[in-house]
Amino acid sequence: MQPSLSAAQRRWKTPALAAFLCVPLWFAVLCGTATAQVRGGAYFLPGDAKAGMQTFFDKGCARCHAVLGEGGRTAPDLGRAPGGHLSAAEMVAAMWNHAPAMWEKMRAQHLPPPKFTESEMTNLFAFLYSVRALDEPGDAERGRKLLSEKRCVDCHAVGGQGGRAGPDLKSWASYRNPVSWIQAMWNHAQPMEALMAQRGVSWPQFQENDMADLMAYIRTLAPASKGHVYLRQADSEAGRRLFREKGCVACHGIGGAGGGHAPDLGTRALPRTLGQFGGWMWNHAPAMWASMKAQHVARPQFSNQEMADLISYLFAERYFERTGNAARGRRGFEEKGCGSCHRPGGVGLDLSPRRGGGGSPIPVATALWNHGPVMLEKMKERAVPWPRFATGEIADLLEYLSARTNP
Amino acid sequence: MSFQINRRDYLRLAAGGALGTATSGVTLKGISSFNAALASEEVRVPGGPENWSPSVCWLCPAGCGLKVRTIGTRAVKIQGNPLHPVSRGGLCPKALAGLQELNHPDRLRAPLKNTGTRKSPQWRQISWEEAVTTVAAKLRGLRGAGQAHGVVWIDGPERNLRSRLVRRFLSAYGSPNYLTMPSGRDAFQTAVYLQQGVDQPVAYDLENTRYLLSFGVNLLEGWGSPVSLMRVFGRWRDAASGRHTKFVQIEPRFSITAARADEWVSLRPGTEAALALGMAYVLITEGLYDAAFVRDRTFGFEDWKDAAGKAHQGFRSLVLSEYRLNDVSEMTGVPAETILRVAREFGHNRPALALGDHQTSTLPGAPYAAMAVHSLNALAGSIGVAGGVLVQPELPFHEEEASRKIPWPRVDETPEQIFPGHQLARLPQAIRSRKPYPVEAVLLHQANPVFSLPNGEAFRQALLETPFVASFSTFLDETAMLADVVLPAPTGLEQWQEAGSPPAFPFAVQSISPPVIAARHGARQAADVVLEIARFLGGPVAAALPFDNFEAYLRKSVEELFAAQTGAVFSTGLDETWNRLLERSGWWSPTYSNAEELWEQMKERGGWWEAGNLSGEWERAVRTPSRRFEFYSQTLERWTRAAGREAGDDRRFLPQQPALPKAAAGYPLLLLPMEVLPLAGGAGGHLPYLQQIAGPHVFATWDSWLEINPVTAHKLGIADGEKVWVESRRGRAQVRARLYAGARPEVVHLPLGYGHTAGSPWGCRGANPLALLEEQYDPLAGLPQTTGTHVKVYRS
Amino acid sequence: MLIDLAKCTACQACMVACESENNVPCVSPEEAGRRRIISWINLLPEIEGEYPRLTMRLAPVPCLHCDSPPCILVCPVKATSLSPEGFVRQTYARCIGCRYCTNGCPYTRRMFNWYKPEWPGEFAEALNPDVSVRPKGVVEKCTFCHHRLMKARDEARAANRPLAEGEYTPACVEVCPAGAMYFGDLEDPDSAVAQLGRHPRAFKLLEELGTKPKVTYLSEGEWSGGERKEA
Amino acid sequence: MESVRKRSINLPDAVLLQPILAARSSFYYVAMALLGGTTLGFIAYLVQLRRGLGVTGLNVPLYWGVYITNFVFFIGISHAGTLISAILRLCDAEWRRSITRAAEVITVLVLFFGVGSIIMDLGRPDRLLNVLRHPNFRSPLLWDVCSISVYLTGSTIYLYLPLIPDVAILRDYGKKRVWFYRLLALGWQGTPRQQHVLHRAIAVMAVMVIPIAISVHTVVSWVFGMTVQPMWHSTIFGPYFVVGAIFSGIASILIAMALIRRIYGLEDYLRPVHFNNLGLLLLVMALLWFYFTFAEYLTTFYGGDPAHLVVFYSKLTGRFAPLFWTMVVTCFVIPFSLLSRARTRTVTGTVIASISINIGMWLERYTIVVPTLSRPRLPWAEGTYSPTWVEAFITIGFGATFLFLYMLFTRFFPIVSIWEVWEGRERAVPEVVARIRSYLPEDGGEAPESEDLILQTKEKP
Repeated sequence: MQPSLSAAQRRWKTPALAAFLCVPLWFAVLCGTATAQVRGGAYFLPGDAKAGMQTFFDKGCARCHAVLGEGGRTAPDLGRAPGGHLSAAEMVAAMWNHAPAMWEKMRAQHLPPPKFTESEMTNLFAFLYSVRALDEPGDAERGRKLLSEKRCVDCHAVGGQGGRAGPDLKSWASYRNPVSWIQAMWNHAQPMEALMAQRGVSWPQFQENDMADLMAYIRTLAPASKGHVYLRQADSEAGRRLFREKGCVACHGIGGAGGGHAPDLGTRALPRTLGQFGGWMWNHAPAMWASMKAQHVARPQFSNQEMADLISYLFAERYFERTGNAARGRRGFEEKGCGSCHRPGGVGLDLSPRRGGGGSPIPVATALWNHGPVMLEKMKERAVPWPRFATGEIADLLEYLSARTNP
Repeated sequence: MSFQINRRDYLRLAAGGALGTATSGVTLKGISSFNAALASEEVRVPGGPENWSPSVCWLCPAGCGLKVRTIGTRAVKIQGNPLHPVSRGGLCPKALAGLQELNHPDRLRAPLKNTGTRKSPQWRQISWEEAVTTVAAKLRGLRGAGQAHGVVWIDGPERNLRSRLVRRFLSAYGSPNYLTMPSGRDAFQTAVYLQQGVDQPVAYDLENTRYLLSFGVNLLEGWGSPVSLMRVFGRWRDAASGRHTKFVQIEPRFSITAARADEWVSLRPGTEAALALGMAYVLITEGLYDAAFVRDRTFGFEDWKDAAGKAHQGFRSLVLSEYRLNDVSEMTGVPAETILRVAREFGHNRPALALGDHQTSTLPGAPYAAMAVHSLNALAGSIGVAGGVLVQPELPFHEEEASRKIPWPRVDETPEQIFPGHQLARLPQAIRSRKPYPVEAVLLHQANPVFSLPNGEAFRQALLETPFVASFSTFLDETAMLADVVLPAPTGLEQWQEAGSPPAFPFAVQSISPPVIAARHGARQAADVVLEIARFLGGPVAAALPFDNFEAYLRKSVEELFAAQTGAVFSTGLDETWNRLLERSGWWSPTYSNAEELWEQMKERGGWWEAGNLSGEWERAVRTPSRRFEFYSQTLERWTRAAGREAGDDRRFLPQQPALPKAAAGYPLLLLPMEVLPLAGGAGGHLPYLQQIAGPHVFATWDSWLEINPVTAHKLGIADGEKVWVESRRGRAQVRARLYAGARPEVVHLPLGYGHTAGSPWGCRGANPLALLEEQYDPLAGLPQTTGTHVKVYRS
Repeated sequence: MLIDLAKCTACQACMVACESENNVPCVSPEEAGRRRIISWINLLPEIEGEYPRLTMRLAPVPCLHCDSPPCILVCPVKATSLSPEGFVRQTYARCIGCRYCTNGCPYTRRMFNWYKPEWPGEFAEALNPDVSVRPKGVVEKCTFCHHRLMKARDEARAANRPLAEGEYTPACVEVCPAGAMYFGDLEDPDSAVAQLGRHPRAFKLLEELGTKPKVTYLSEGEWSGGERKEA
Repeated sequence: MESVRKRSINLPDAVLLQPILAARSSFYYVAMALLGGTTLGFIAYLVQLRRGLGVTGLNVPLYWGVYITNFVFFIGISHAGTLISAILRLCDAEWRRSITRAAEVITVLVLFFGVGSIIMDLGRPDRLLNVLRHPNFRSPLLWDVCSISVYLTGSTIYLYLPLIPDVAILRDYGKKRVWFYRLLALGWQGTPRQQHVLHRAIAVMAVMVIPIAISVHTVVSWVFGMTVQPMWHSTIFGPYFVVGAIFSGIASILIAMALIRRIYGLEDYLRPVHFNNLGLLLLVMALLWFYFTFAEYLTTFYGGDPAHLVVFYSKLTGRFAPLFWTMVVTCFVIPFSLLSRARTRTVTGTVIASISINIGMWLERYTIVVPTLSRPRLPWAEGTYSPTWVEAFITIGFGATFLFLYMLFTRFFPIVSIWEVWEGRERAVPEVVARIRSYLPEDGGEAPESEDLILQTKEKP
């Protein structure tokens, strides 16, 4: 067990969650039906995303919220908003900050706020987290423009028209998964880079949904004879193995553990979706290869599925916030006024170590839903404002709480 | 004389009273016991272990998912399989009546051999062994004599894997003649080929369309996949999401579909093409068409010059010059305001869709008319996009190439047509003229062309002349009556069932289900018999079909399905949402890890499908020479030249309103056969459930009816419910007249599916309108036409 | 029950589903010609206007299970009554066949067994053991598939849980391909039937007679001009 | 004829006993013919029992037809007797004396056929007793059961009471079945006390039987009126039916009287004045009937309820128009034209009117029962109904059996009340004179004999 992992696991105090850790689980993005095909070993993203979707629909979240267009339309689409990557802790923060306004709306519509068990909340988080990594079909028209803007067509033909230097992009049209593209680009990037350097073409940069749009356009060119190529649900455990075996770990760290030369792949600054991740990898590729060259590291080759496994591992890792700071958290706890109620003998639930307040995002989210409306009422009575948490603050707070409970 | 009452009197009184009481008691009791004795009361329904098994409906090409309840060995209820993507738990009345077909008293009980003559058959029950040997020996003899190509197989309801199996058998055996019953959709399919270059079945994304113009398509009465259409219809009108799709039905008769549509536009029969072009006129003059699409994706809109520099007329100038609004209004009898309004709505609401593929072809010169309708789709930019015309995705099975190329053409080719094709209706002519080669044997599988084709009588004559005829049939129907050997076929519940993607359904679907109950009366699945015949024939035929039974073949096919690495087993709505979310971003999350698991899950849930979205893939949708949608069909031009004919006027390659048939003197009324849902496809007349509900709008049960406008009827002195004669130049039939305000004054309608002459006596009611129709074929592709026959109607 | 006429396609699957579920006897063509067909749910056509300006409403009409049913009032032997769930039920074993109820029903939704029910050939094989076969000479009618309720309730009881919405639906509702029929507890204000029942398009058949039917219809309505209403 | 004379008894009005003492051979022929009719009906009913009500012409939605029409019709006729005789008795209408018995018998007998019609109509006659085992008192049909049984009891007693002295006569003077008459005579000896009791009893029964009779037909009408079906749901159905019942009842009495008079040669007892008086009564009822019919239809027409109007027009101009207008002609036009003029208010005239009325009243019942059912409120297919041979045979059987039983009654009991005729002769004339005197002013001088008075007033102009 890697140190980073055990650190992560230490945070899971609640027995219910401990039980979850024993349950073999799929990486959220790809967990599918999450039943068969478990190859043992410990997994890190807890919960069953599909069960989480069930919860999402059963508890009525889908009445107002949608995920990637599936569900209601009166509240933000949780698969899309906010735009950036959110870790579990940040999801709690987002929930927390918006909760009073949401409850207000629900009251207006006579919808009672649902209650959740911790396992339901775990699944719900798994669901939301994984869905947020999915790419949506891009804008084909924009993709078509990008192709010429980014000068792809200088070298690549698209459906027979365009440059001849690179392969016809139409041959990728049946690939439906951005990971397939990442893999293809990764494996073929070296000659391409050389050719581009030779032709004096600058390395194109792909922002946000550029990659998805590009794919969407290429997809419209799919030849009639071919079927669609999808990727099978990935295995993040295999991805973790690959991360080590292919030598990624030598340079890249995750959540501050390992690596060092290259960007930390556990950081939240990385893009939200897989397609964006692919674009990000592409953008950084020249720098990376330069660095690899300098360190005489061979460029690893990945199969489609290996790439999927690897990325699934990286996404699973980013579920947790690893930057929490107990000291900052303690400050926040006092400054935000949490401590005024949540203390021994206070009005709120005692969150002191002896009471076992819990330090993981899940119990906090569960408590938020189950007790939040009452708490909001009490706070209104006392004229205490509802605290808001900025990015990272919740992580600090959780770290602080868990540190207290687990010194 | 005593004035006193004496004791004897009292005794008498008492006795009388007692007797009276007793009698009255006895009478009441007596009536009761008498009644009970005369008609026994209780009908005891035996119980047994309850079971629900999935199955596939066999009563129309759609192949909806069934969930069959069995009690012991009895099937007691058919319900919809909620997991099935086509039907989603709903069903149409035909499917539900399947139980009556299963338990039908008139089913064949054993293989039959005709020991009499063809014209007056004498039926003798024979063993299965004898029956199969008879057929197989015949086939072996023919093959040995080099006559293998003279064997014809006519398939009734087309299925996917079973049809593949039969095709495989035929190609190994050496016959190119796998024929299927014609569909009215052929005309539109021809138009799609001419304009889009696609010869695969088209499908429509009706669920996402916002405006639907149906040119006479009986959308809710048995067209395509009825249940999925009804489901889509329900979704269009969901109270919660608002009614966002408008559905306009354009047809002469106020059909149930017209009644349920948002708007009904009545027009002169056969002028659909003119109306479509009139709407095109409005779209073009008002600039309401998708200009970008027309510019980038179509060919022949503007006038153009070919490579040789010759100027050609474009669609725009054709429409602007020949289909002006007022002319069209005149031609069609539709008020100009209506055309204008509907065309504007069509132009403003995207995606908009125009449907022109009648199940029962009712457009004379149909392919040209279908081209006119299809051109509206191009103007709306609705080709290959969500809510538009799509090409039905293919199922990932390998069509195996024939082990040796068969050097013979299909016997039903229509070489004299400009656009050559295959037409089952041609078969009688081919048999009787012995051209292109003599037909030695006809094998029919659940096909009854003698009843259900307009030239049924010709079929009858031709089959009388065919040396050998065998029929796989559940009933001794009109065609089976002409066979030498009849092999009883089981119903869908008694056999391995499978079905491919339903007609017009925009997703690839493969249903598979095991038999629900043991086959009745020893009936045997045709596919199994084919495999047995293959084994009997031995050699390359047996080698091409190395399967013990149909189940083994299905298993092998499922392996191919697994290898495709896409799609999912039928599942619940939640699973599907999940799959959809993943699929959109390119992930495939199967619930199975090998073909065996897939097989088990398909058997349990009913099948496999691929919910992937095909819209936006232009190359799938359009494969013409120009890679564009062709208003001006270059394909047709090419075929015309290939046929050695003068291309002549450009208008021959552009959509047009075909000439209308003229009424003959003395036959003032036009007869339009119509399809009703319970008897859709002309089948179902033998099932009481369906006979009871066939004509709800005129309260017709168990009998065909002539729909006639009350004004016309009044003129002819015909009262509602009166028996009348309908007479065409071909023949006459007696039917009951029903005064129906929805019939056009100059048109009368007869429902299809009535007037059997064999099979079950329940089906032998009413009149078969096809027997009245004059044989007509469209000039382009030789498609049989069922309109254009004029009749007179008089009291009997 | 609630029937959305805007969604109904007049396919009549409900009728066949009902007949097959409830062992409704098969009537011979001759008897059918004499209007002896028994059907618990029927399509009611209402055609108005003249060619080409026509409207046709085709409404499936089961027994409406009125809250104040005229049929119950007139039965001389209490052979028909309101069940605790509010269904109008018929006690076949008590009915004397006077057909007063059939005439009392303004909807003509009660049927009479003119003969001993018969199933030609092997049709009797398909009889449902959950539903009793009616003897001749009694009146029968739609039960809202009461036997299904009993079964669902037994199952729920065995699993020690309350009966959930959607666990029990009559055969007609279950089969409706267009999803035009809804079934649920009218007393639960959150049920789909109750919610849709408050829709402005909601109406009841012959409401003016004061029979208080439990079957609500939503009228056909009109195209909303292409605007999709947000849910 | 000779044998008849031989058996005659030497009593005043002995001719009234003739039918009892000896039967003509024609009696047996007629009886045979009638029993043949009964057999037909019986066979038809057996067929119906065996196969079910499907053998009738009934269908959906025409669940009721000839049987219910017969029921209403028979119950209507039953008002003939008891009600008429009770009213006449209470009014002391002296001319009633020779007709009451004939009327009362009709009532009692015909009631059985009314009830019988209902039984014929039942799908499950074997479960008839459920009416007693599980009565639903909210059902008008159960009210019917109650009121008809009360009426049957009441009218039987009412028939029986005035029969006692006649039975005693038969006991005393007759030769056959003396024991039978002795039993029924209940020891009648004509003592003043017995006479007093009898008169009291008859008077009480007469008073009681009138509301019962009215209730019976009101309740019968309520069977229809209590539903919400178009043109059944009417408030005037009660009186309308009662008027119709009395109307057809009187007509039936007239027919019965004419037959008795003819067959038994009782021209002396059933005189033209009886026919004249009943004819006048019939005329009044015809006008009343017309008034009610008119009111009923006019109200419907003005109400304008589409469901009602559909039925309305189907009767007035539609499929039922022939029946409807025949009914109007036979119930009103013919009787009115015959009865309104003294010249045609003869025996023949009234009998023709009566036959016409009975046909018309049957049609009236039919056009009440069938058109409403054929046009249900919801626009289902228009129902059509034509009775089958079973219904026809059962109806014929009922008619024949009724006539047979009526005939049989005349063979056992005097059809004209002997003692009442005697009483009329002995006591009524002075009583009437006294009564008429009591109407007149006291100081009018010497009053002439009543007959003279009438003659004089008539002759004056």
